[in-house]
Amino acid sequence: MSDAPSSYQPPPVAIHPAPVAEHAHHPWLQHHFDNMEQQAEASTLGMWVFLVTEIMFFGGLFMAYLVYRHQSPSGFQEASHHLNIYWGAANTAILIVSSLTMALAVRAAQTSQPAKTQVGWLLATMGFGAAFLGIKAIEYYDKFRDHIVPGPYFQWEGQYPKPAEQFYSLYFAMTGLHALHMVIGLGIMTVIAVMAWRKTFDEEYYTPVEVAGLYWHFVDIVWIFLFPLLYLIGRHYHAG
Amino acid sequence: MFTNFPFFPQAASEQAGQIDALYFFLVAVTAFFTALIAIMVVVFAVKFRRKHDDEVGEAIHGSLALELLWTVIPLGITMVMFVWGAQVFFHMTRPPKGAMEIYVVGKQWMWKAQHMDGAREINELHVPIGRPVKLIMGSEDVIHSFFIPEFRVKADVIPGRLNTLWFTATKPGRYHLFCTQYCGTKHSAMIGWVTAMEPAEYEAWLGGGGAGGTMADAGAKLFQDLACATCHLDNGQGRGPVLKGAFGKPVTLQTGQTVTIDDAYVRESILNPQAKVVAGFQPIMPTFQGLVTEEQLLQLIAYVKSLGEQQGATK
Amino acid sequence: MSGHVAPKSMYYAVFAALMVGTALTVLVAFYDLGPLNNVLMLGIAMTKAALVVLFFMHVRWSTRLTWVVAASGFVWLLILFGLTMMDYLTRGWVPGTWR
Amino acid sequence: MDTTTATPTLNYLNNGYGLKSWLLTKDHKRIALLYLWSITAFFFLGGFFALMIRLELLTPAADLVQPDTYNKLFTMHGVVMVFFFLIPSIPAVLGNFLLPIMVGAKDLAFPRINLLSWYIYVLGGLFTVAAALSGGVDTGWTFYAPYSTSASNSNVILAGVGIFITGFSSILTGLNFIVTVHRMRAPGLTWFRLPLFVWAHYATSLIMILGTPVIAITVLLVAVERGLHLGIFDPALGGDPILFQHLFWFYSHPAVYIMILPAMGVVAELVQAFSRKNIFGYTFVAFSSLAIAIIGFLVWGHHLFVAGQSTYAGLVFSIISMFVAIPSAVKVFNWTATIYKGSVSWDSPMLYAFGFIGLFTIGGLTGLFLATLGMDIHMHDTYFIIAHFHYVMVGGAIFGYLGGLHYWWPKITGRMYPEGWAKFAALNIFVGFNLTFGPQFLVGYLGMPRRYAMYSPEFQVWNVLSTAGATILGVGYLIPMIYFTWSLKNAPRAGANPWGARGLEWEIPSPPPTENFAVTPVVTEGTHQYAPSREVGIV
Repeated sequence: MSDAPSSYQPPPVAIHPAPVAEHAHHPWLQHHFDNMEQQAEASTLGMWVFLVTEIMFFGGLFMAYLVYRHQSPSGFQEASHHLNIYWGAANTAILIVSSLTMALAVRAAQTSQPAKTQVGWLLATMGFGAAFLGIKAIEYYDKFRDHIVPGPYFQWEGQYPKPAEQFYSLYFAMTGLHALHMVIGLGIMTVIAVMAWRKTFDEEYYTPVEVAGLYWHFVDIVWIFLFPLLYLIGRHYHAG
Repeated sequence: MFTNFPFFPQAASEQAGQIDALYFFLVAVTAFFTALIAIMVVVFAVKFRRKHDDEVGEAIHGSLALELLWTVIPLGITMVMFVWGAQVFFHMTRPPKGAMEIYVVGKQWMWKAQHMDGAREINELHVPIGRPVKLIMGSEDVIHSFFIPEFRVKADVIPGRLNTLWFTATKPGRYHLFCTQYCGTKHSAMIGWVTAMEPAEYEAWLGGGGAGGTMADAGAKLFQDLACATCHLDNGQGRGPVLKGAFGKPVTLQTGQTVTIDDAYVRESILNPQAKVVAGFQPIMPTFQGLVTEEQLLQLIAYVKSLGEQQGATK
Repeated sequence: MSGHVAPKSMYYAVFAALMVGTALTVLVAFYDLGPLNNVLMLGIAMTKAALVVLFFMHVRWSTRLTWVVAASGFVWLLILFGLTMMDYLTRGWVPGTWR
Repeated sequence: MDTTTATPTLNYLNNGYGLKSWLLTKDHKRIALLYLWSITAFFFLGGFFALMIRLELLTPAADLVQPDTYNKLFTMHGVVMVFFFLIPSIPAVLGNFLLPIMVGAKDLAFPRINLLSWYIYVLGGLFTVAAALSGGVDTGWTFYAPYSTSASNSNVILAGVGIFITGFSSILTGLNFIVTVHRMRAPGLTWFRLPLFVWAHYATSLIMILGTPVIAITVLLVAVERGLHLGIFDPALGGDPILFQHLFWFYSHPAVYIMILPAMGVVAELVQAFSRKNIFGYTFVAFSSLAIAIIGFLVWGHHLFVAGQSTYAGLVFSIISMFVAIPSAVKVFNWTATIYKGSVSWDSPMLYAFGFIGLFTIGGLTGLFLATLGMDIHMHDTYFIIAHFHYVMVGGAIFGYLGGLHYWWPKITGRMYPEGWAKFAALNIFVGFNLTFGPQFLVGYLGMPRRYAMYSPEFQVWNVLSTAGATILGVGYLIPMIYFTWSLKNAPRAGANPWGARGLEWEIPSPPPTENFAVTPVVTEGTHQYAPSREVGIV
C-alpha cells in the first residue's frame, strides 16, 4: 500500500488565519465560543429547542387525554367533579405570580441591579413554586383519603367507574409529571440563586437566569392548560 | 430435502387475483428502477473511472429539467399505486351484503370459530367455496391477527372490539391459517387450517357438527340466564329498548346522535351500557364486563341479530 | 451583550391580564353555554399561554428563529393530535368497515 | 510499515492519557470515540442475537432454542439494534466527530451536555443489558399493548426504562447539533455552502427532538401501566391498544429516518469525494433531507392498515406515504447523476456508496408495496416487511456507516487501513447481505409471518439460504473490526488529506488538534468544488 492513496491535493475551501495573541475574555466565556453574544444566543436557542421536546413529551399525555375524553365524555365529566376548582384556581394564580417574579428576576439581572434584588425575586419565585407543590400535596392527599387513586383500591360511587379510573390515571400522570418539573425547577432556581448571590449576573452576563426563566414559564404554561382540561371542562353540569 | 422451491403462494380466493395483479405491477416497477439505477451506476463508474491521480470531475451543478423529470415521474407512478391499492383495499374491507357470517375468537394461543348453526371448531375453519364469507372476530386477551396467505386476507383481532374480514374462496383445498400479530410464547403455534369445500360438502360437514343448537339458540339461553329478558321486553313496556326487529336499523341516542345497531354496537352496549343509551331510556343497565366471555358475547350478538331478522321477515 | 429590557409596567400589565383570564375561565365554567364553554376555556388558555410566551419569555423581541422554534412545537403537537384524531373521528365513515 | 517516525504533533488523541482524560472529556472527538466503542459493543451483541435467530430458523421446528427463548432473542435483537446501534450510530460517532469541524467550530455548542448524552446512553444500555441478563424481554421491540402491559411476564419495565433513558441521549445530541448548526457556523459558511452531511444531520436532529419525547412518554406509560395497573392502553382496564400504536409509530416511523438520513448524508459526501465532483442538484438534495424529515412525521398510520384504523385515515396515511418516496427518489437520481462525468475512484468507501445506492433503491421501492393499501393487507407482519426494512437499515444505514467509517478513518485515527482487505470485506458484506435478506422477500410473499420460532416446512429452503447468507455477513462484519484494530498501531500514517477531497475536515491535520482550528476559518466556497465552475445542463 502506498503511504496515502492519493497525492492530489485540492485547494482549501477556507482561509485559515494564523493564531494571534489572546486578548482579554469575559470570565464566563467558554473557550469554544467567539464572544458572549454567540454564547448567549446558543444557550437561549438550546433552551427553546429543549422546550419543544418538553411540549412533545407532555403532548403524548395530552393525546391520551384527548382520545379518552372523546371516548367517554360523560365519564370524564363525572370524574372531574371530584376535583376542587378552588384549589386548582388558587394554584393557577400562584403559578402566574411566580412567573411574574421570575420575569422580574430576569429583568433585575438584565439591568445590573444589586445581587440582593436579584436573589429576592428568585426566592419569591421559589416560594410560590413551593406553595404550588404544597397545595398539590393537599389535593393528592384528598385523593388518597377518598380512594380515588387508580389501582386495586380504587372506589367510585358514580355511574362511570371505569372512565373515572382512567381520568384519575391521566390526572396523576399529567399533574405528577408537571409536579416533577416543578421540583426540578426549584432545584435549578437554587443554583441560580446561589450564582446570583455571588454577584455573577449583570447586563453583560445573565444567560443562566434567562434560560432558567424560560423553563419556569414553560412549566407555568403547561399548568395553564392542565387547569381547564382537568378541573373545568363540563363542570356546569353539576355546578348549578 | 428441498424438493420444492416455492416462489408464489396458491391463489385460492376471489381477492387473490387482484392482490397478485397489484403485486406484479409493483415488482415490475421495482425491477425497472433498480435495474435502471444499477446499470447507470456501474456504467458511469466504469466509463468515468479515474485515469490519473490528478484528474477531477467536471463541474456540473444540476439541471432543473432533470430534477422536475425525476420528481414528476415517480410522483405519477406512486399515484397509480395509491389509487390501485386503495381500490383493492375498499373492495377487501367492505363485506358484501348477505355474506355468510362466522364468528371467530382469538385467544392465547388458539383460534376458535363458531358457525351460525352452532358448529364449533378450534384451529380449523371450514368454509364453502363460491360464497362470500364474513368473519366477525374478537380477542379474549391480546392482539392477534388472522391471516390466510392463500386467500391474501388479514385483519388484526383486537381485544375490546370486533373486527371483520371477508373472502370468497374459489378453490377447494386446505390452506394455512396463521396468527401474524406477535402474541406471546406460542405465537408461532397459533396456526391452523382453513378447509374450503364444495357447498354441498360443506352442508354435509355442518350436519355432522353443531350439536347443541345454533349460535342464536345458545345466545337465547344466555339471554334468559343473564336475566336480560326482564328489561328487554318485546311489548315495549320494559325498562330497556325492544330488541325485536332492532338489529341493522338506525336508532336515536340520548345525545341526539343516530347510530346503526350493528355487531359492534351490541357488543359495546353489553359491556359498556352507558356509552350509547337509546333516547327515552334511563342509563340503568349494569355492565356485563367480566361476566361473559368473548364467545358468549358473540352468541348474544348472534341472538340479537336473529331477533332483528325475525321482524324483517314478517314486514 | 444587550437584550431587550422591557419596562416593569409591562410585566405588571401582562400579569393583570393573566389573572383576569384565570378569573374569567373559572367564572365561565359555572355557566352552561353549550359547546361555547369548551371554546372559551381553550381560547382563554391559549391567550394566556401566548401572553406568557410573547412577553414573559421575550419572544416578542426575539429573532425569527426563536419564533420558528416556538411555533414548531405547537405545529408538531397539532400533527400528533390531528392525524390521530383523524382516525378516531372517521371510524365507520365508510359503510360496513371497522368502527 | 511505519514510515514516519517523527514525533507526532499535539492532537486530540495524545493530548492527555489515562481513563480520567477520556471519561471526563468535553472534546466532541473523544466523545465520538466513546460512542464508537460502545455502539460497536452493542452492534456485536445485537449481531449475536441475530445469528442465534438465523440458526434457529435453519429448521422448521424449534430445536436449537425454545420458542420462549426465540421470542426474547428477536426482541433483544430489535431493541439493541434500533435503540442502541442504528439511532446513535452515524450521528453520535461520525456526526459528533465531524459536524463541529465541518461548520468550522471548535466544539459543539454544549460540550458538557454532549458528554452527558453519552453517559445517559450508557445508563440506558445498562438497564437494557440488565433486562436481558435477568431473563430477557419477549414483547418484540414494538412493545405492543396489551401484550406488553399485562400479558407478558418478562422484564418489560426494565427494558422500557432503558429505552426511556436512552431517548434523552438522542434528544440531547439532536439539540446540540441544531444549536451548533444555527449558531456556530464559521464566517462565510452560509447555509448553502454547508456540506450535505450537515444538512442530513440537521434534518435528523429535527426528528430526534420532535419525535423522541413521544416514545419516551409512551414507554413510560407502558411501564407505569404494568407496575401500577393504570388503565391507559389495556382494554381490560378501559384503555385503547390502538392509541399505543399511534403514539409508538408517531416516533418510530420517523425514527427510521433518524437511521437512514445520516447515512444519506454520508453517501452524498462519498459520492462527491470519490468522483471528485460537486453534487448534482445541491439544493434539491439538501431540501430533500428536510422534506423527508417533515413528511416522515405524517405517515405513521401506514403501520396500522390492518389494525382497525378507520378506512379514511388509511387512505390519508397511504397517500402521504407515497409522497415521502419522492424526496428519496430525488436523492438517488442526484447521487447517480453526480457520478456522471466524474473522476471515479473505486476505493473501498466508494464501494459502500455504490452498494448503498443499489440496496437503498430496492429497500425504498419495496417500502412502496407496504404503503399501497391493498398490498399491505397481504404483506403486513410477514417476512416481506423484515426484508424491506433490513434493506433500508442494513443495506442503507449500515452501508453508509461503514462507508463513512472507512472514509474518515484516516482523519479520526491518523492511520490508513489495508485497502485490499477493505475491498474484500465490502464485497463479502454485499454478497452476504443480499443472500440473507433477498430470500426473505420471497418467503414473505409466500406468507411466512414474522416472529415465528417454528414455521411450515415449505418455507425451509428460503430460510436455509438466508441463514447461509447471515453467516457470510457475520464474517464480513468481523473483517473490518480486525483490520481497523490492527491499523491503529501498524498501518501507515495518513496525511491531512489522503483522498484528495475538498472540505474543512481535510484542511486540518489527521488526527485533528483538540480545538480543531487554531483560529476560526473564513469559508470562501461550498464543499466539493473540484473543477472550475461552468454552467451545463439539459435546459
